[in-house]
Amino acid sequence: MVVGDVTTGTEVLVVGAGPGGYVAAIRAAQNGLDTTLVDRDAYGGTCLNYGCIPSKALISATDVAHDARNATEMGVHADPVIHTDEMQEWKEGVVDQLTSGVEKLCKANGVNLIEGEATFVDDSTARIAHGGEGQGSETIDFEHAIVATGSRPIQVPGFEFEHDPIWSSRDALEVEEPPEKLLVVGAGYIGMELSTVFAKMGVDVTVVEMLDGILPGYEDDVSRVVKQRADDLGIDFNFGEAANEWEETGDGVVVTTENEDGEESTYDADKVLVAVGRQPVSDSLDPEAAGVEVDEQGFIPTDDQARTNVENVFAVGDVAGEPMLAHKASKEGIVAAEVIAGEPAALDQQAIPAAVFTDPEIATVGMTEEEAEEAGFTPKIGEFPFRASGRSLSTGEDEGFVRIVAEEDAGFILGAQIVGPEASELIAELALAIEMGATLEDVASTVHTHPTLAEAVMEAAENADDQAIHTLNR
Amino acid sequence: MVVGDVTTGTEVLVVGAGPGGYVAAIRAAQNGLDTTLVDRDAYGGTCLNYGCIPSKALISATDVAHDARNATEMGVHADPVIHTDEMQEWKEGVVDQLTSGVEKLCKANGVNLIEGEATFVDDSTARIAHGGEGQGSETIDFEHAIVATGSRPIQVPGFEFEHDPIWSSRDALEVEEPPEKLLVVGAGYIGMELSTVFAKMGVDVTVVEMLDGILPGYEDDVSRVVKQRADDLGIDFNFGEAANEWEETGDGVVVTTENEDGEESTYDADKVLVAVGRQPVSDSLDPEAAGVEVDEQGFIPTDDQARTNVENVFAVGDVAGEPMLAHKASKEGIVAAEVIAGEPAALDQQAIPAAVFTDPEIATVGMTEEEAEEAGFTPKIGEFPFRASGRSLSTGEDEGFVRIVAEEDAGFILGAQIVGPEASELIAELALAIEMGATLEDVASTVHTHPTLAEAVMEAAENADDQAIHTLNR
Amino acid sequence: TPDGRVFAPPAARRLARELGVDISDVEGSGPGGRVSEADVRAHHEKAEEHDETAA
Ligand SMILES: Cc1cc2nc3c(=O)[nH]c(=O)nc-3n(C[C@H](O)[C@H](O)[C@H](O)COP(=O)(O)OP(=O)(O)OC[C@H]3O[C@@H](n4cnc5c(N)ncnc54)[C@H](O)[C@@H]3O)c2cc1C
Ligand SMILES: Cc1cc2nc3c(=O)[nH]c(=O)nc-3n(C[C@H](O)[C@H](O)[C@H](O)COP(=O)(O)OP(=O)(O)OC[C@H]3O[C@@H](n4cnc5c(N)ncnc54)[C@H](O)[C@@H]3O)c2cc1C
Repeated sequence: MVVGDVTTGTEVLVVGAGPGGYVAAIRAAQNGLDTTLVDRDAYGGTCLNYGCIPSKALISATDVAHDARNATEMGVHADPVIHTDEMQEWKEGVVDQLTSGVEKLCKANGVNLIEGEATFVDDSTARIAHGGEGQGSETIDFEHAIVATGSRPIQVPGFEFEHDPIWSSRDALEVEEPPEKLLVVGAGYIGMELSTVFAKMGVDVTVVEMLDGILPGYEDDVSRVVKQRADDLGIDFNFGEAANEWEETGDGVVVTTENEDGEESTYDADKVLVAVGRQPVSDSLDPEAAGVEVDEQGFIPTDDQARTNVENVFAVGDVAGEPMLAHKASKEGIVAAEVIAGEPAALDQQAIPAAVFTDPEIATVGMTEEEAEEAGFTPKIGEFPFRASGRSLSTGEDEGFVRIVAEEDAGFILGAQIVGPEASELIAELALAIEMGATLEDVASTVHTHPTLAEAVMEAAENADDQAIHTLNR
Repeated sequence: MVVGDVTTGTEVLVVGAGPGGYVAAIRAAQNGLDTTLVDRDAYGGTCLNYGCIPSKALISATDVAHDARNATEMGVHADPVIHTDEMQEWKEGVVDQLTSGVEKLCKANGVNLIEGEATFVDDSTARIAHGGEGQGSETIDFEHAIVATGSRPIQVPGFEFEHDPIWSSRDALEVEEPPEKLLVVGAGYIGMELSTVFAKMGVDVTVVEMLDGILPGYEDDVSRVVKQRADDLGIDFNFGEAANEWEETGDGVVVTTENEDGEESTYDADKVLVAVGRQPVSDSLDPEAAGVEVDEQGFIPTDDQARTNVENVFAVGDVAGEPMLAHKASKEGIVAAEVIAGEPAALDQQAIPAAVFTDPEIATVGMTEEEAEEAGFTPKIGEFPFRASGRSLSTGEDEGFVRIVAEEDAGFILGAQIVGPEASELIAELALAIEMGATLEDVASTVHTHPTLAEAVMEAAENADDQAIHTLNR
Repeated sequence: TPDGRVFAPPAARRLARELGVDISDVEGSGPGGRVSEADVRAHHEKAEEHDETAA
């Protein structure tokens, strides 16, 4: 395909090369469709460049230092020093390896790649403006389009990211020299993950959150385990306060917050990380020009085939609504690509797992007990605490638990909540269980390797039927 | 129940309090049976006291030191020092917590506990000799017996464990001061796990193995990954050699080995760990007195209800045959207890997973490609290398792969082999997949959290159908 | 089930779409009425036979 100031054509135009878009493009090409993927910034989108991957890299690296520093009980004495510049270099290497991998995979699968910003002209044409001065633009005709333009961080009025001491998560992930004092506005998953990273780097971290606890949306006994560990790390929490304004002082800033009653508090800090959520990027593409509806929040509504109100235009990933998660984006991308290829695909998954990479991790899938009740089920609950797990104790990570929610009649598994070591990995078995329509008995009868954390999943299933071996059944 | 020099009675007598026996006893009691558990040594058996748990504790603790020592690339600089005595103390604490937990769980479930050595008198009576002088003995009548007497390490002639410099795995796990030079005889899983622990402690480790590679029974490309890492750790391997004799020198020993051609080699060492396999403990109980058959190797043959040739006598765990694994012992224990309680239980599992806790870990379940062929299937293979996983790269652990073996027609999953980070946990999803009769499509369609290692399982399933996103499909 | 949920593995759900079968009409032979691929196929065949006899 010739890229220039000419009109070209493609069967599938994918806009945005994040985990929604690049996965859609690869699968479309695998299905024999002539596919073009355009991005104005970088292969891999937010996730690989400024999100999932860099955050997890810093979490792992600071964990190595933290674990070594706290292993005297195990007989390991170390006084690790962190060189943030080297850590950044390593992280960049990881990101580069993955983003160049994405580029290679796209090419190997025959996807046409274009760098530039796409805007819809109508429902079968887009204009692509190439970055940089005098780079020109091109027009591209498409049979189908997949919008995968992602999301951006929400700004707090007065705390716009262009001011140097005010950081977005992206700025925080790129820091070469950690500040002495960091104020984090927002205790959602991004705020909590990054607070933990900086606390483990030795930064004095204070968190301000409008709501009355961390990680809204998670059950109290789940988030409590993470809050406890964060307290132990020395993170200082202030709930029920909204960031109001900030002001430069001699060598840093002072931030003023206000609570419900209008009472103000002030916090000194060197930098302020604002992590109060993300909002869809639908404006960049002018979806209306193609007749694509956008809702009040900026999301593009889609059906269970990832299709928008316009027959040949699909939307996937963060721009298509909650949950704004990379694997949800990829799943939608795959379904959109298969639907376009004429396959009987649909977003028919029973559950989308989610993980928070705090210390310890949280991972959930499907329904909570409350949600199961609301859906009309009579829930049956099984739990297993990691402190009763041989594997947990033998790794020195024994906080948290596995909870399984099932329905009473046949014991079908409806959901699970895990907080504890490797929660993000352990949830995979339960996601499969839910998709398969597995029962408590199915999970309980499956032989689980000893000693592993996964045994806790089996024991939680047994516990629901009063048959756990390593915990008392209630 | 009165314990003394009188005859008492019990519905179920369980001999041996390892993961086979104590689990059987708890489940029998949960099913309302009057149950008595007897052990001559310690609650938790080999596994909790001298096997799975202490080995995994030392692996975790030395890993923390090793990871910190090798994290300069990540920007973490540390020079950890290991205090083996403290490490032992911590490990003992973990073991104590778990073994006292087992005791409590038995009591809480109403299991009667007796310390002593049991011997069958006939098929409904056993004599229990209490340890220590003048402790006497008692006779116990049983309706059903479950033999769970476990296994012991095989001795190499001339290298009996009573000689101080000759270590069993148990001796090795209890070492307060690591030797400078350790010779390990045997490169099976116990030899390899412990060689890794000692190498990470800074010990100069040499391995001598009769066969021509490490970890017999695992496929070459699986064990190669572990061998490579072991080489990097400085472990020196010598294959095709059998340990012949040893002799004390001034400050250590010299061991002579012989190869097939009768050529001798000699090795200096401070200690010699002999880890050449384990053999069943069936002699301790005099099974013949109850009419229970024992095979030539000392195993007690059982049927799919864990029943021996004698109607009311069951055998579970290592004494009942391969695979000699804790979770296989527990599964058999549960089935025996349920069968005695009149439940329709059976050892009907499709597959028993197994893990080796080397660096990196290996975990397998079900059939290899070769085994699938031998069983008459046309196998379909899917693979995913960890170096293409975002989670692997972002933790700095990117060696190894996931392989899934399925049958061609419907894509039913038959087996899986994983070598790499957290392999022991990742195998759980595949064990459930096999038990559920899941297909490649079922695993591939299940949404897997990003970024996790478990995504590699999904991608391996996709790869088998030429649909992987993050690796080239063959 | 209360929320109209059908318990069936992904492969069975996909097969139902492929054959144009509404999976909530299928009687499941698995535990608790879990629907398998074979159940979907059987339902489809029965429906086709029925269509043929009707026609
Ligand atoms: C700090 C942080 C940590 C996170 N951690 C996780 C995690 O651990 N797990 C997880 O699941 N999710 C995580 N997320 C969320 C995850 O990054 C997003 O859900 C995911 O990136 C969404 O993918 P997407 O393809 O929809 O959009 P994006 O990844 O945002 O990609 C959109 C792409 O579209 C391009 N684009 C936009 N408009 C145009 C246009 N008009 N023309 C051309 N190109 C355009 C952009 O340049 C961008 O590359 C994290 C996010 C952040 C910020
Ligand atoms: C170093 C090492 C590491 C290991 N790591 C793992 C691992 O990671 N994962 C895994 O699955 N397996 C592992 N194993 C194997 C595991 O320990 C065994 O498979 C497991 O312990 C078998 O359980 P069991 O109940 O059959 O027997 P055991 O655990 O051996 O228990 C048998 C018990 O019976 C008692 N007994 C014997 N005879 C009598 C008698 N006549 N009267 C009264 N009591 C008696 C003994 O005192 C003992 O307590 C490891 C083994 C070793 C040595």
